[in-house]
Amino acid sequence: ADVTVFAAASLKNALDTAVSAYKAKTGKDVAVSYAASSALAKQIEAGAPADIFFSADLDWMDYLAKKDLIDGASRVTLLGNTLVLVAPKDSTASLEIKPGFPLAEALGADGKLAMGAVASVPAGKYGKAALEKLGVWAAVEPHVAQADNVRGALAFVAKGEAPFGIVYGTDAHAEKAVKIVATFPEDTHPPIVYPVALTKTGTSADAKAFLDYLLSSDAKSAFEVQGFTLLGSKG
Amino acid sequence: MTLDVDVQKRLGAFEVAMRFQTGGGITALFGPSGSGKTTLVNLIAGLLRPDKGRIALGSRVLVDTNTGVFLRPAERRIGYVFQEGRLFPHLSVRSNLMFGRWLTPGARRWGDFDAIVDLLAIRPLLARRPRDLSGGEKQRVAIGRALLSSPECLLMDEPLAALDPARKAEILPFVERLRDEMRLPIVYVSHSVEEVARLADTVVRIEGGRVLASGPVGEVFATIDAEGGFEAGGVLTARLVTEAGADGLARLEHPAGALLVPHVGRPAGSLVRLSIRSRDVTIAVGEPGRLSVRNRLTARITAIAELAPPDVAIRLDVGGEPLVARITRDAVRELGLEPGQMVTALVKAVALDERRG
Amino acid sequence: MTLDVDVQKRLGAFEVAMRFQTGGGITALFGPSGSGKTTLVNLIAGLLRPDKGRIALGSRVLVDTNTGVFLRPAERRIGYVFQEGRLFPHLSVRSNLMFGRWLTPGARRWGDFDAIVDLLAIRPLLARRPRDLSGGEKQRVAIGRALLSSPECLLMDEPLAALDPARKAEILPFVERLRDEMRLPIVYVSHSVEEVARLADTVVRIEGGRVLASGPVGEVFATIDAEGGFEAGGVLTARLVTEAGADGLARLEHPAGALLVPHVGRPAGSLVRLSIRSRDVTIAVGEPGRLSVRNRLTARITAIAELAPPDVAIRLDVGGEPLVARITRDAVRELGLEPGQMVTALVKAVALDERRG
Amino acid sequence: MEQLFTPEEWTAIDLSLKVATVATLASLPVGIAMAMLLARGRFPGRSLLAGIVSLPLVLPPVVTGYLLLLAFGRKGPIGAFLDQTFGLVFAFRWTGAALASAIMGFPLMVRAIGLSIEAIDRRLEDAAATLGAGRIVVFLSVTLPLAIPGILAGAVLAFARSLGEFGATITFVSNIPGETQTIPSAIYALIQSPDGETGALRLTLVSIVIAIGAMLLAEWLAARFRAGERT
Amino acid sequence: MEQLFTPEEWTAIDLSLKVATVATLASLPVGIAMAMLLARGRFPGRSLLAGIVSLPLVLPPVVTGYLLLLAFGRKGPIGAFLDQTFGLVFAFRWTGAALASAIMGFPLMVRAIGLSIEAIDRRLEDAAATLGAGRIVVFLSVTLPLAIPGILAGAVLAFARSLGEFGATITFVSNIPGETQTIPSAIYALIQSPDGETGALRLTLVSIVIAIGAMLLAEWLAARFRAGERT
Ligand SMILES: Nc1ncnc2c1ncn2[C@@H]1O[C@H](COP(=O)(O)OP(=O)(O)OP(=O)(O)O)[C@@H](O)[C@H]1O
Ligand SMILES: Nc1ncnc2c1ncn2[C@@H]1O[C@H](COP(=O)(O)OP(=O)(O)OP(=O)(O)O)[C@@H](O)[C@H]1O
Ligand code: MOO
Ligand SMILES: [Mg+2]
Ligand SMILES: [Mg+2]
Repeated sequence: ADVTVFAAASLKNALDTAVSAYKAKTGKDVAVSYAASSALAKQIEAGAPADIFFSADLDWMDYLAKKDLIDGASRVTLLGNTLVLVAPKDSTASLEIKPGFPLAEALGADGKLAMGAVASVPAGKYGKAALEKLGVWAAVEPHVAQADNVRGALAFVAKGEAPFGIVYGTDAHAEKAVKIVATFPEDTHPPIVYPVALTKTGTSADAKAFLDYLLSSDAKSAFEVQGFTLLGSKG
Repeated sequence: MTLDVDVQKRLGAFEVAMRFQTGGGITALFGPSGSGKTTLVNLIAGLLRPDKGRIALGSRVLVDTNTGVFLRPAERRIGYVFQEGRLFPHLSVRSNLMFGRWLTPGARRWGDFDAIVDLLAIRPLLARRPRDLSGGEKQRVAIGRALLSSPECLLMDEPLAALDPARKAEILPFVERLRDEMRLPIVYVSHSVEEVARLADTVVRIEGGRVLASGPVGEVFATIDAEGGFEAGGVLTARLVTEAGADGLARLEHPAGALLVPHVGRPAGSLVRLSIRSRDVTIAVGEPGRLSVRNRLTARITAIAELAPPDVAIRLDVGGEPLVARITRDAVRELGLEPGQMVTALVKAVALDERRG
Repeated sequence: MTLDVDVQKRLGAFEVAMRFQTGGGITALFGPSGSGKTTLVNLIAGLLRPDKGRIALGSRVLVDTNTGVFLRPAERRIGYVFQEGRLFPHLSVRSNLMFGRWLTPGARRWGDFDAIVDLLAIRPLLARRPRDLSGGEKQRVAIGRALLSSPECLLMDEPLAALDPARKAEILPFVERLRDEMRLPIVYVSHSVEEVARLADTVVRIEGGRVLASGPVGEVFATIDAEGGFEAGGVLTARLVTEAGADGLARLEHPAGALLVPHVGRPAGSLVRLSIRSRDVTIAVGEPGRLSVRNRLTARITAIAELAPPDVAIRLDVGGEPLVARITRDAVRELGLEPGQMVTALVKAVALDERRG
Repeated sequence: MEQLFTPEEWTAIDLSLKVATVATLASLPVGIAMAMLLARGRFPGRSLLAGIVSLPLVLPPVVTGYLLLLAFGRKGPIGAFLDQTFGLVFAFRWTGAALASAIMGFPLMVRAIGLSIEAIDRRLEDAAATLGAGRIVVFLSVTLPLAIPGILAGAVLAFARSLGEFGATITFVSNIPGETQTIPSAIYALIQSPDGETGALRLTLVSIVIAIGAMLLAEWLAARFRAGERT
Repeated sequence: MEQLFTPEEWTAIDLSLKVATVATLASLPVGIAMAMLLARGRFPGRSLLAGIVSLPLVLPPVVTGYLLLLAFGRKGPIGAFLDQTFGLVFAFRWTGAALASAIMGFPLMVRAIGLSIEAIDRRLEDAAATLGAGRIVVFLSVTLPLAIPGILAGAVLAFARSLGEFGATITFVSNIPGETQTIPSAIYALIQSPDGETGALRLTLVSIVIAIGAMLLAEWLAARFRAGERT
């Protein structure tokens, strides 16, 4: 491939669309390796042939930046996402997210709140932060079922195993078996952002060209269709 | 208990088609290596299914392909001493021996553990595993294991082949006692003419998967011998007159003369069967000199058959029973023997194995 | 080639401590079940290591715990016919037979594949797997396999136990030819007195892990018999006068008288050894009369030993060689036999197995 | 020792041991029966069944976990049935972790046991039958003891697999500390955070120690068994 | 057929087959040697070695992958050495995926082969020795053929494991289409995307078909071998 991108798995749909559009336009071949941001970061640290790193959170981008493995000048926080509370499609639950809202009560004695792992998976970390900020974490914590990624959490809700889940807005949009009960206000959690950057080895013109394409308006629709918000600002 | 066999079975290119009937007691299967003896025994045990045919033990039909009856081995209550031991490697000798016993309801058990262990001289081995036994020791344990399962019929495939003469001499009378006291029908495979002549009531001669001859041991052996290669002479039935005294010899009466035999262990008056090997018979014309040979039977020559030189089989009528002597052609010529002639058949006393009738 | 054994070995509670030497030819190991025969053979083959001691075959030291020499089995060039076959289950009979042959450098090979296959009558089995062979067939293949590895010494652990008399009669002369023509030292384990008497040059009597006696077959057997339980009589050495003619009898000359024996197959003038079983010897005092017995030897009674009643062992000096006759005590009394007396020993011609010296 | 691990880690260790042990012991009878069926049975579809048994090995663990969720979840057909009939719930419970572990280790167990069963000399079973042993007795007294090497090996493989199993478990029953967070789940969570490596390393060592302990136990049992065969 | 899968999926299928085949075949000799060593060797540290061989089973695959990355990565000590000495690179190549697969399947392979080796009647090896076979010939002509059931079972287990292996592979060599994206990695990526389920299902079925094919092949070989033993 002309360009190799290491991208967080949650970006797959959007990025695949962008890549095929790019390929159609330029004839260049872009290979994307989708995995957990953590795994990708460590691989880049170990010398992976990645030209571009597209992370699902700031932590892992910072991790590489600290090790001087990315080209800081090229770093862009490209996408934003929302955090939502979802329920199975046939659920009649309605909750309004506000400080002290009765999530634990809504879960009942036996119901689980499906989330990404709160210590490691970005969506889990954001969710935990939000619930803490809203003052319900302590009550909810015993009910939390942590999945190893957002898709796992979504599946628990989609299959009706868990009455509620916290996932990204993009995931909730695409999954027809769940409905969004409410969206977490942006100020309840750190910004959900997807930074992208060239790696220190990604110095080819092709890599730069593809990154530029991602930042261009041509790529915009591919991301927006999936429910991402385009931030596009450097930093 | 009669054993009724009429079976067909194909194993690879080898075809078995055997039919015979025995009247209980000990049936010897006798035939060259690869003739189908083990195959037949496996059919009786139920380890092989006949392609066609029927096997019945007394009134119990073990298998009948016509009616679809097939008793599984475990249901047949037939003890089997395998040609190759087949001891359970994970069990001690004691557990091997007790295996069948544990599975036998108390009411059907017979035989005494200690007596059998001592007879087979395997007491020192009880705590061992089969792996640490010698060839003969394994075979003895296998015999014990089959006996202690209290079978109603016993199949023994060359059970004594790996044993020394002294041990054989101890076990053979025990096998006879099983037949006589337990009335246990026994199918006995052996290559030893002596064993067969001594033990068998019925002999089934097998070759190439077929039955060449079957019938009482005397008859079958007399024919075998005439054909050469074997050494069976015949079986005589005599009446016990006095049991062995200090000299160790029992006196018997036979139409053709008196006979001396080692201890018989039966009441006076009993009919006793004696097997005689053809090469142990010497023929005398006229009065023999002073010989150490004890038994002198009046005999008439019924036929003279040439065997491979230098041997000749002299068929004799000994008080109405057939007996074969195997001597050299040279002797026939020198003594001028011919059919119809009256002679004396000399049989060394010690060459007589006593058999119970 | 001499075999020199002086070993100690402990197996569980069983202790072997054996020491003997043989002068080549066929050495028979003879002893009851569990006496240590197989253990000894395994020590010679190198499958067991002695705890202490030395084994040498001619000038080759196979193992010596003092000097730390231990030839691995593959280096010993010793063929082993196991008591339990041990055929390779994954190979055809043909490949089993060829296994050792493939591994033998061309220059060291002897024996003809086809000849051995025919002798053992296993040609129809060549394409089969061991699993589909009968007990005797397996044993024959095992014999062939060991022979075809062109060994310089042969260990045979009860090789013929599973075979019928006719087959045995074919294989025994072949074993003799191996000794005579190939000059192959052979260690032969057998429970059959007849086999041992016929084959052995040296007999090693083993019991409880020790050597009770070892030496030439005549000497050892004469002792054994005096103790009872066995039937070996003795071994006589005679000179061949004329080979067998149409009557199938060869004439031999022995200091104690003329002897008639079936075909010998050796040039006139050769010395021939004949083994005689004690129960085949009849004793006559004075003129024996007109008997079918061919061989009459002048003998002097050297001793009379009581065996278990009714038997008595009469030790004879036959032209300077020992021979034992087994007769009844009754006969001793009636004939008035006593040491020093001159008698005639009658031996049926057909009872003589010819042995090469 | 107490200070070596956080309480949460202790809980994970404890739970992993429980899950692995229960998964192994509970699947053993089924594994033996299945190995017997596959090694001895001659029925149409035998190869298919063998294939199905091996599926958890072939599928990515996450897929297996997802299928388990579909089938054994509270709303899944089997899960709902078991819940209503026996009150047996797997979803989000340690029992679900054990089920996932058992299923992931099952193909390993069945293969190992099957190998041992196929190596048994069936003439010994015939011999037992002539001694009056019916099929069940033959199985219990001859086949089973002679298959012990395979049974032990199968149990060790399943136990070890269970200690390392992660994808199917977390997908099926998620990662609830104290309920379904086994050692691998804990390790995974640690690995995903930039500074979790030392914690992951400590827990990894615990896994190794437990697994080696289990292996030594199995070897000791096998040696005892072999010694039994010999002396 | 062509339309059944996207070109990327075809690549993944192709790669998975290559990776599983190479991993299985390349690790077979090592697996046999290791099984022989563990089954027959009597040396101090034997149990420890057995434990180490089993590690990939015990550790969460992600950990194994991570350790591989540390050791065999371009900057890892072994990786750097192999690269400089033999020009052999595992990192982020399909060879790395094969290495990860081989390592994950290794404990399964070794156990299965070991079981078969332990079941061999050593008296047959003795018999071969008396026929003049030295140790190597005994091994090649007796031990190895008699261990065939275990070798086949071990190969099938390793092959199947390779088809399902995901955690170690994706962690070690990432998920690069055409180079390191095997079927399970592709399935993982598909599962991550909202409408990837049907794609995942299709690939899952491919895995199953390949695995069942491999199993049938192994059974056919085993049957041929057994038939050989019989006729
Ligand atoms: N590993 C062992 N542990 C304990 N005892 C053993 C072991 N191996 C053999 N023995 C014992 O050593 C003795 C000699 O065995 P060996 O096999 O040499 O006898 P053998 O003379 O060949 O007998 P047979 O004629 O019955 O084959 C036997 O009593 C046997 O039980
Ligand atoms: N599965 C089989 N396939 C082909 N041939 C077989 C099979 N099993 C046995 N045979 C053949 O059938 C014949 C009879 O075998 P069987 O074991 O009954 O002989 P046997 O009379 O017991 O011989 P032995 O005295 O040597 O034990 C033999 O020639 C043997 O090779
Ligand atoms: O694969 Mo991620 O890092 O949970 O979006
Ligand atoms: Mg047989
Ligand atoms: Mg022996």
